[in-house]
Amino acid sequence: MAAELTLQDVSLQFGGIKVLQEVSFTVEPGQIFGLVGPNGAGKTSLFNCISGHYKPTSGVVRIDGAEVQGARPATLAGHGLARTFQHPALQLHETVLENVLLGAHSRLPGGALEWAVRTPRTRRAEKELRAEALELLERNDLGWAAHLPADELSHGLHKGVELCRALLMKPKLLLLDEPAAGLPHTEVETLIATVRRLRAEDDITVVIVEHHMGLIAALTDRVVVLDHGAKLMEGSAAEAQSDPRVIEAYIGKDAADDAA
Amino acid sequence: GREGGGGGGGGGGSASPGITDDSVTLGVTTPLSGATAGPGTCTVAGVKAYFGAKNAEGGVEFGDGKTRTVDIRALDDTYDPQQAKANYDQLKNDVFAMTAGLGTPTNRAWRDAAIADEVPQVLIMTGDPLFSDTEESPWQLGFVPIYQNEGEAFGELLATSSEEHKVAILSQNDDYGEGYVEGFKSAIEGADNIEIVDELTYEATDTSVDAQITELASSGADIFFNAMSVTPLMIASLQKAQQLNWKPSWFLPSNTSSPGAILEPGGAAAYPGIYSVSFAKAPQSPAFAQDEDVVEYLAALKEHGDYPDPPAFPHCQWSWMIGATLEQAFGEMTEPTRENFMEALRSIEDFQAPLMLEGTAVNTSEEGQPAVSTLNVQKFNGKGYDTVESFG
Amino acid sequence: MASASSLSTSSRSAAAPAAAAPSFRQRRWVRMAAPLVLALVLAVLPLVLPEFANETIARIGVFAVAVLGLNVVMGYTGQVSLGQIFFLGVGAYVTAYGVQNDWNIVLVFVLACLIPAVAGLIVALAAARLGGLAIAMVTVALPIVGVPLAKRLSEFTGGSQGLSARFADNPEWTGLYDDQWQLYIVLVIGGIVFLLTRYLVRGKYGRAFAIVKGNENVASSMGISPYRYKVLAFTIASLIGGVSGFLYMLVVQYTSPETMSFGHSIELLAAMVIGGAGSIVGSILGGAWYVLVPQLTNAVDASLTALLQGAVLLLVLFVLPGGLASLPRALTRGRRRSGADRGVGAPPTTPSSTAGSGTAAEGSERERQGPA
Amino acid sequence: MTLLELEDVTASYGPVQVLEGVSLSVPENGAFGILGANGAGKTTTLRAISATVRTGGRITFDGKDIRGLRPDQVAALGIAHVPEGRGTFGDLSVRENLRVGAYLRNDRKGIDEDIDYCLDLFPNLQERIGSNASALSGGEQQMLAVARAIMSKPRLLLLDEASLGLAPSTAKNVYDAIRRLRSESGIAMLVVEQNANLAFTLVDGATVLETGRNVLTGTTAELKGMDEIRRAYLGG
Amino acid sequence: MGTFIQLVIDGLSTGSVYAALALAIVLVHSATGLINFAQGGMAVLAAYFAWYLTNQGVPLIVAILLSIVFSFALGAVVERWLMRRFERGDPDTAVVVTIGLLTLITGIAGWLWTYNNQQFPSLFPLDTVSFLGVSVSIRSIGTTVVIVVAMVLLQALFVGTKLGLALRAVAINPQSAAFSGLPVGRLLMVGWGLAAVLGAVAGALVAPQLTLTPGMLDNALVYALAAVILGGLTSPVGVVVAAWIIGILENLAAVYVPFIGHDLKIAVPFILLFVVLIVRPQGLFGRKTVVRV
Ligand SMILES: Nc1ncnc2c1ncn2[C@@H]1O[C@H](COP(=O)(O)OP(=O)(O)OP(=O)(O)O)[C@@H](O)[C@H]1O
Ligand SMILES: Nc1ncnc2c1ncn2[C@@H]1O[C@H](COP(=O)(O)OP(=O)(O)OP(=O)(O)O)[C@@H](O)[C@H]1O
Ligand SMILES: [Mg+2]
Ligand SMILES: [Mg+2]
Repeated sequence: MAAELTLQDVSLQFGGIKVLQEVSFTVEPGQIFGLVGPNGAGKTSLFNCISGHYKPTSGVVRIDGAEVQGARPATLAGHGLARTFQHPALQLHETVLENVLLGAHSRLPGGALEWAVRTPRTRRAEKELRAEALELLERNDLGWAAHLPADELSHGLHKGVELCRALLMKPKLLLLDEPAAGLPHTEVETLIATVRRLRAEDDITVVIVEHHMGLIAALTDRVVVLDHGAKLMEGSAAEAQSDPRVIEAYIGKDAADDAA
Repeated sequence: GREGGGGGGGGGGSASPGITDDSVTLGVTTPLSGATAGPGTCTVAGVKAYFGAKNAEGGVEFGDGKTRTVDIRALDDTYDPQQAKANYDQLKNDVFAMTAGLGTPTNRAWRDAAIADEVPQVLIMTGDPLFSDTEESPWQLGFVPIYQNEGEAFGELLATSSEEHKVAILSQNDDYGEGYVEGFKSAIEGADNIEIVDELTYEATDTSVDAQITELASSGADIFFNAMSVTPLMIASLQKAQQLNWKPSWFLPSNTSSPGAILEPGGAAAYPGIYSVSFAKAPQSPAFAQDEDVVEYLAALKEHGDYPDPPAFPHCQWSWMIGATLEQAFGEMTEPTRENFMEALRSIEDFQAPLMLEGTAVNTSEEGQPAVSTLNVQKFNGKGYDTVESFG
Repeated sequence: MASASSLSTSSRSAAAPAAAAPSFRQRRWVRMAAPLVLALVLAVLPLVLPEFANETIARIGVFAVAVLGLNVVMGYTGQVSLGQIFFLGVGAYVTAYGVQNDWNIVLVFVLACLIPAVAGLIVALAAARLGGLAIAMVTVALPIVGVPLAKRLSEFTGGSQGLSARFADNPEWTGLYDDQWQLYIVLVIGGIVFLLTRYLVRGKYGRAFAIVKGNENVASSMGISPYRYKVLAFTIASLIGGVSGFLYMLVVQYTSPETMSFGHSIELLAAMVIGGAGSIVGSILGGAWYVLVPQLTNAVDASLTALLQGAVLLLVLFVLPGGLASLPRALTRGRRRSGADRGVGAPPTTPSSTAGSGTAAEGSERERQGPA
Repeated sequence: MTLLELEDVTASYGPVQVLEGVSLSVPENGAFGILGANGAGKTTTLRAISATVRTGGRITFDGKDIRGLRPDQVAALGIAHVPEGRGTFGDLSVRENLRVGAYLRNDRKGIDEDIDYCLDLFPNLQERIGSNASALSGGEQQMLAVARAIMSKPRLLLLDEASLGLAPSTAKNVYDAIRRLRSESGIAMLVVEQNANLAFTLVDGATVLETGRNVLTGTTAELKGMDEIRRAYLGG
Repeated sequence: MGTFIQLVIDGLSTGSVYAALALAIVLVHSATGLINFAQGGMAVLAAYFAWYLTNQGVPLIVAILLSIVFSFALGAVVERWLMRRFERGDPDTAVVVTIGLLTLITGIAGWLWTYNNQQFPSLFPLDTVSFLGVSVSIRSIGTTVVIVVAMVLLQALFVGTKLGLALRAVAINPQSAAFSGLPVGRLLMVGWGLAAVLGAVAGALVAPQLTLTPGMLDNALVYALAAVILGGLTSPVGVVVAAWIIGILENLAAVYVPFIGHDLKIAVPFILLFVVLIVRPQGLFGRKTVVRV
């Protein structure tokens, strides 16, 4: 079941810096939701508040109606939240497959003792998820790299590995932080197709932070624009792109012309 | 051991391991690196020097009429019991006997094994009484007086004093310190002129005992019984008490009372009396500068012991005496077996080993006592030590 | 010039490795047979080796288990623990106490595992909040405080004189010598511990430990609570430390406060790194290092052991920064990689381990690079 | 005059060779681009120049062969590299980061002026001047990396996806500023950029890499005119 | 009361010994990101060097100055020919290398100069001054003053100078540092050299008190490390204050808390450390490092 995400007056402060100021919005189940805004607007921080890596100074975060602000990331992950990071964080010396398998953690049954004695249950589960991970990599054009150490992959490909890792968690709510950064044009199109397919097949809610306006326009049902930690506007991607405030604060006059 | 106790037991004179017609090998496990390497190195140097000199003369004469050279195989155990046991395992089938090693836990670690294997573990440098209990330790014999004896000797001296005394005690937090204190207390029991006013401990690994000295100084004691085995801490104590203007009479253990290495840098001359116990001549002491024993010993130490400097630790002297005691036992051996050796070793009486002070002697047949159990109480005279009979 | 149609994504497929089928089959065959051969060798070895060799191998087993425990908490999970020797010490004391009081030996073994594990759990519940050097300093307190504590609790520990306990005299029916019997026990218990640990650090838990070491934020977003897994790893390490303490008593038959002196903890750490951090084989090599190097330096010159040990350690790490376990990898790496992909024009194989010698400046400057 | 010239350059990570022969040249005060798919070898080409991978072939800067120099020696020649990913000093403040960038300079006043210039260029950094770099947002760190390179007053700027993670308007500002630097101070630049639209506003010519080789080189106008380039890189 | 003050003063002077070593550890850490277990060993070697020179008739102060020069070279050589191979690898390996170095240095010192305790002449007279019923040796005062001066210099180096900034930058990100033209290798050598100099000063200060042996600073090392973590790895002032706190608290706890006593007093700094770290993971004076996701 795709999850519903609601933020209500979420604020976050570090020392004197107001990173988020009373941000509220709702992401409907099954939506692909965009989060855009200038650098330092607080997009990643907002993700961190949702995923539990930051605790909002005030405000409420609800996933499927349950208040989760302040819950630990691991707990939230266990309840169907997955995310990628703006700066890919892989285990560089492990193979790509091992990296992706990490996403299967919560889906693998059994405690430490069971794994130490290798009960048939754990062996079967490991085998199944390994196959699933390989298939996932294959579907994302990374099958060839499955057995290479992650540090032998170029930077741009790390994003894809991270995405696979998050997908193997089978999330209800997926947060993607700049998934298209560093991808060439053709890959962005593949990414768009992938996310669309995800929603269609897996019944999942997706929130995307991205500076690639083409991707935002093509993919999202709705966007929120942040500026200096506050919500500037909410609406469709097209509305956002033509909103003068957004153009002023974010897209830039010329760029808006270019895109037009 | 695979011999299943055959080591020394083989009846009728078949030779034990480690001994041939012209040589005998002795094993040592002792700390040669780490915190106790200073005295540890000495334990090897003295015995090596002794037998080095003998070998240069052709060897040692055994009771069976053969002359054998004596080889020493020394291994470093860094004061780690496990390593000591490993060293023992390595040596046990190649050496005739184990000797001279320093340390209580390191010797205890393989005591049981030595008994089971019937390997002599003799003339070792620990004041732990267990090793001199013939019942419990049939294949063992300590060399230096048990710690209790040293403490007792001083306590007895103090009990003869005609004055009232307040005693402050500082002791190392292990069997060494405990033994000293126990002996001292047992000797002053019933002496109503003596009162123990404060009693503290320290760890051998401490970098400073300033706090203890400060606390003890405030007790106003006029006698300071300091059962301390760590050289720098002993020097620091002597300095610190002066700094606090606390000037008691001191008692120092035999292994931390070296005039050159401790008393002089510690400024001991400032105190009314520094007492220690000893059974060995201190080579640094001017009184023995021309002593024949001392001259011979120092020369051999340099030449055969690989020990260039004058030793700062008495262990060098002790292990020299161990050499002489062993030679004594060898001279009584009629069969080249470990059993026969133990018999010979246990029957030495009143042997005045070289470097021994007048009034002390090696006596191995005394029940429950190590090879040396007689001690002289000495008083520091500014340069060396004089033997004293009474306090004051 | 290449045709333009290949411009987009072709560079990735070009790198696909070409797995060679026969070598794989061969490897599988080896994989099946190797454990059997190994087991057989280990079963026969104690019978044919001389006494001292058996004793030495048994000692290696003891410390290999201790290093294995350290590897679980540090090599795999990244918590610098300077307290491992403490758990060995506790295990040894529990064993000695139990044996002296004539408890059933199985019960003694269970307690020698459980008591250190519980102690480790309690320590970890508090210490696992800390990271990096902080946890190192907190764990170093264990042996440092443990030594005087053992002296103070002399009722149970025998104080500074320690405890002796012999409990592994061979039963009559075996017809074995003591050293053989002891070695068999060490091999069986140690073997089981190694096997279980090996499985544990392969699958779900191994990956979790690794990501906790690598990046706690990522770990937590995968549903892996760094705190819980650190506590788990620490507890397992303590338990394994307890097992090694039991084996220590079996082999050394004596324990005293010196057993757990802080210096040994440092030596265990060194043994782990030299064997190979985060490696099962490395743990065995680390145990071997711990036991054999003092033996070796003693044989060369007993009065220069410190100097020699320091020199050997530096030499080995200089040549093999990844530890002894990385030796085969260092030797074969070049061939495997250059053969697997982008075979064309591969440069002559240069094991990275030799990069630092000779033109050290250049070599190590390079080592430092790679994606930041 | 050619400032930087790569002739048949190869490069490898350990035993893995990833550049199979790359040639390109950047004229004095010129701007040249490198395009290519992920893993094509763009970053590696820049690393080859700044001596952080093992290389073969010829790399000349200002007529001198610079192969075999150390990275800092390359930098001292006036080549500033803005690396891929986070190239900042996390535990130093923003101001300290900028000062480190000016390490090779000794003109106190000039440095202070340039710091002000950079802060002007990136108002975000101005706001966070005292914070540790590690606290900055992804885009802010990218700005800082670019600013640090500018602080060293280089003769050649190596930009590895400098617009990565920057908001569209900020990316544009950065490119505007770089263009200004080029015309005002005569800096030359070698630019790796996935956002080819943006890159083409700056560079005079570019090369396309594929599995470590040049497959296509041309002027901006030529490349823009090619269908396959438009399809693969410009989304047209 | 007199005893109390005396114990505090004693604690300060013991703490200064730890502080001396701790400062050197902080310097290497700031400049290379490593904890150098061999720091004490290198200091001991420097002290032996000075001691050897004084035995050859060189005046003490000259001998110490020469040993400082020697130490700088030693530190630089160790970095260049040994540590460089490990600096960007697994930090655990580098730490173990420093442990190996400590063992080697101790072995060399024992081999060259035996394990006997050697008397190291004191820079300061052994006299004491008394006030308020408390006596302090000139030596303690001198040691403390030198430590404070070293601390101030170190703090100034880090916050106020280009060299200090460059040293820190190299430790944090050597690659970016090289891209900015910082001679990474040379700076690392300078960092190690300077730390060794600090160590040499520490060695000369404490050798008269501890008497010179190869393992002279082994026991102090643990305390110094505790002070480093307690004070905060990045702060020279912090570690000196922490070292003093440790010295004083240990004494007071031993005397006034009977349950702890002198045998368990070593637990005190670690309990303190633990409590502080739970509240302030960066230590008393340390800068908090932000780890962003
Ligand atoms: N440290 C490394 N070890 C081994 N191979 C590497 C390493 N770094 C990169 N590679 C390989 O070198 C090739 C070129 O990588 P490079 O980083 O130069 O690509 P790129 O063109 O910059 O790609 P991207 O657009 O993703 O940044 C890739 O195939 C990559 O897998
Ligand atoms: N842990 C932290 N400590 C201090 N400041 C922080 C912290 N986390 C975020 N900030 C500040 O909050 C602001 C918002 O950061 P955030 O990473 O959320 O921005 P962003 O919208 O994701 O920007 P970008 O598009 O550049 O990634 C930044 O100015 C950043 O410096
Ligand atoms: Mg962000
Ligand atoms: Mg790249």
